[in-house]
Amino acid sequence: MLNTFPAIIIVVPLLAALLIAGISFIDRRACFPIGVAALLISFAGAVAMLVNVVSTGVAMEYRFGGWAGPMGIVYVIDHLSALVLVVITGIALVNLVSSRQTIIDELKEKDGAFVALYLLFTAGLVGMTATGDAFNLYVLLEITSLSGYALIGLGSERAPLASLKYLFLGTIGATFYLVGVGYLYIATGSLNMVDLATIIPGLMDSGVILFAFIFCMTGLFVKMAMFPVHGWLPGAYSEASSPAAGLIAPLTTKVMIYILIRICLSVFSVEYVFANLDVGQIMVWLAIATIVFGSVSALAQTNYRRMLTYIIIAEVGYMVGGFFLGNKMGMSGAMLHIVNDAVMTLCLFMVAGIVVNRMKTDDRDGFKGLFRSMPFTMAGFVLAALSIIGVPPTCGFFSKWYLILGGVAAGNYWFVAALIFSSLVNAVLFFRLFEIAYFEPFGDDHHGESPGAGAVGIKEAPMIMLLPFLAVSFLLIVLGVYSGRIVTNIIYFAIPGGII
Amino acid sequence: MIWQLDLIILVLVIVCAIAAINVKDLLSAAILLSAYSFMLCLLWAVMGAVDVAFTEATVGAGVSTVFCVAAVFHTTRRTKD
Amino acid sequence: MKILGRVTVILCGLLLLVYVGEFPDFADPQSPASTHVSPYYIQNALEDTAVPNLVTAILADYRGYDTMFEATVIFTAGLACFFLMRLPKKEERVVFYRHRATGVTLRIDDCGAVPKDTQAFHRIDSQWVPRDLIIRSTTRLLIPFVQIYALYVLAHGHHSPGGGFQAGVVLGASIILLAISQDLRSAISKIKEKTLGILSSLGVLIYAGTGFLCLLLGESFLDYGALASLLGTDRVMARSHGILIVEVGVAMAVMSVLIWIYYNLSSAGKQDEGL
Amino acid sequence: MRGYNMDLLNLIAAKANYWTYIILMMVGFYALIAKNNLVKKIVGMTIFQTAVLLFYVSMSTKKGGTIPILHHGETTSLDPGHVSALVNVADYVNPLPHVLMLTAIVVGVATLGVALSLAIKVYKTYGTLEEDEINLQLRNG
Repeated sequence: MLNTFPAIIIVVPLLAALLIAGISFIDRRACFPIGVAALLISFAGAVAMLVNVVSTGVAMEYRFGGWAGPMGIVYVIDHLSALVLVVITGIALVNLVSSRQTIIDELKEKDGAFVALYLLFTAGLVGMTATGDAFNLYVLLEITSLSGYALIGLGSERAPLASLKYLFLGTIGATFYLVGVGYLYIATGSLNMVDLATIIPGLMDSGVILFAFIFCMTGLFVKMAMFPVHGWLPGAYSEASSPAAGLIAPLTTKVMIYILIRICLSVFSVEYVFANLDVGQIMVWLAIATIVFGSVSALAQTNYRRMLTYIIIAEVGYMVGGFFLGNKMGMSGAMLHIVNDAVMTLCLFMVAGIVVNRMKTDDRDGFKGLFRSMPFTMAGFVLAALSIIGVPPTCGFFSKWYLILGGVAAGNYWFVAALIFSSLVNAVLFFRLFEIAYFEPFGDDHHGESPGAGAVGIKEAPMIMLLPFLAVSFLLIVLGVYSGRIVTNIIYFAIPGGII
Repeated sequence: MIWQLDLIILVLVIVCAIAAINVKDLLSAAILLSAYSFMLCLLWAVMGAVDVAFTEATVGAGVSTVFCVAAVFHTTRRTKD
Repeated sequence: MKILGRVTVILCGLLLLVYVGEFPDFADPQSPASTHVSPYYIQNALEDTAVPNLVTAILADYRGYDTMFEATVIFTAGLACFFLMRLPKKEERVVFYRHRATGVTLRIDDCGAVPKDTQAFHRIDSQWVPRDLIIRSTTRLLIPFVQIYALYVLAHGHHSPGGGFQAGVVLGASIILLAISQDLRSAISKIKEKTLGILSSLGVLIYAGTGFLCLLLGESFLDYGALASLLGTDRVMARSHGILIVEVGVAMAVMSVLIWIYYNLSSAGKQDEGL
Repeated sequence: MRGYNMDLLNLIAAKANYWTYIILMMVGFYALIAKNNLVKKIVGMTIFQTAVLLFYVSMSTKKGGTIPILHHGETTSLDPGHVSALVNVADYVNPLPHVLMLTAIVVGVATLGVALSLAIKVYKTYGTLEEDEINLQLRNG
């Protein structure tokens, strides 16, 4: 039974999405429960696979259609992909449950189609993480992008324009990746990642493989919004509806970075990327530019969600820089940061969802006096902010700590300086928000409520939004405490032998 | 695969593509895109890719053009560049 | 902005052109692409799946999982267009009616309920075009044969070029031809949006469901050999029948999605007045 | 002299497909970046995606290879095990890129459909498809 799980965790959301889309034309009440049930099964399957992979230490393999190796499509679940699968399905589940009320309010008749697109997006991400076939990854990338364009396109008044810009750049990125796979195929004749890894060492100096690497990297950089090609991300994530932003923002860029790591490690071997091409130095400089750009432009934002999008761009710089440092500490920091950053971003976007649901604005002064009127939400918000800044009990600190150790070990002090600079800027950003939320009186510009009238009525978010949010913010601390165990048991197995 | 025929089709494909980009009216851009797809379909057939030629003819030339024309019907035909 | 665009494009183009020399030359049978994996397909496809058309064999069996997600991509596009474009049903601002006898046209602004089936008036689009007899009669003759051809393409996917996708597109094109030649409302009366939504998800469900059935029968996902016990044939013929079932599902999905996108695109979501 | 320019022509003819693929890709890429009108960008995007098709299919051709459908003549005896010896690989074009390109064409149409519906929605809110006019409205809107 366990060896069919790689197929089940992706087929169940797919079948559920198709069922929901069909049923949404008959009666829409059944859509939401089916969606949650499918994500629950997928999450349980991912956790079971993680436990199995960690206990047996052997990567799980699944052959689709019964065909082996380069002939058919094979899924390979190793340590890191099992961990990322758990993160994806978990975040999708929590975000769907917590945004039930917003879906009903904002998308009246289209909630069936929304849940179906939501599940297709998650199935695409799960497939991308688990696949062992380069072209299959392109098809799943397209499913994720298309459902992402639709989820973002129905948001605020400027959402269609932002989604169209995202579509143009997303198509450029995906097509570059496809051309990269084409260059790989013309040089080696195979599409299976394991098969490619055996052939590529023999063609180390061929220009076609070099161009395949350049195309794949450019395509992935466009899809994960690295510095020069990040134009689509701020508009897309800040104009989307809050359930859609809660799903897309924490996951897309992190899974793209996971794919970058998987392609660099298991397709182009480590020797090719770091020794033959020696591309690590340039990429770290690119990552430093991304971190500095993301942090500085986050300072200039007055809209809360837009500020978060620039912080996401800076976090992308952390992970790419950490990976391309080329040493064990840097890589494990980057891999741990994928998990931590996904949970942190989910937490912050859930705060945005709650504030928008309660205050109807995601501008900065929507936070006025929220400490008194929404104490639990603000408690979770403080935890998430501390984690982004990198304060010890929370998980953000530990992954940043590994990244800094990696930077020092690699002797790249500019990268360490960029990390510290970005943490300080995050501190400024969030303490500015604390100051607005805590000191400024609650409704001085809200008509109706008299300012400072003793105990302002505590208007907390509805329970269904608040409980998952508090659970996730508590998870930040749990992840922080257990980060040492996560790294030793899971992440050190994911780093190939050649890295010191 | 007579390479002269191959070259003529390739040149026509490039001409259709550049024309579809630079023409000022969106409706004729849609029609040129359809012509471009037909040329490509001819190219696939010459190169022996019959399934791809069939799909390109129906999907690329047929349905894409209908979608483009339907979209232009709801927006403008006028473009500045 | 334009100069920057031109410079980057010319730069990338030159860089790529320089490296074209590294490619294996154009059509040599010994290039890595033609000697590593594809000889297995060419030699064993007939033996494994009893399907002479190699492209259909690879499409639906060796890489059938890829094609399932391809059908999901087209389904996602249909759902996305519906999700983005579809306006709520009740926005009925301006309605045109024409009195059949006298030919007088009435323009009614945000009217209440107008009796639908009166013989005296018939509803017309805002860009109403007099019905052209030639177009109507030729399309009425043409559409049945287009659909028969599509079914032929679907059924002969194993032996001749064609298959699920091509058949689905041709079927969709026949209904779109009906919608263009007459008007969108007559096409909608023939195939409602609800049937399109259900049909498109049903098509991909057939594909994924067959795969899941193979999983339930103990083999790996999408391994049609597992259907041998159900279909009562040996494993090779079961694979060939499995490919046919899957092609039918894909054709159904592609047809309904293309019509669905056309309905939403040509009426910009209102689904009453089209192209 | 004649012999010389014959193999020069063959050289050009041999790599002509790859050159065309690069030229088409750059035309589409230029339209995507530099064009001002949104629907023109969509046209450029379609050309950009179909250029990759040309690259994959020109990778799959073989000199003297026919279409990838096994003739009935030489494989009438359908008993497995005996058939594979008969089929000569060099006779048939490489079928794998054709399968990949069926997917790429379908993805192209799907992206085109979503892009056009977004363009219609943008036109509904801003009244124009020109990028600079939209930015003007955003700045002072």
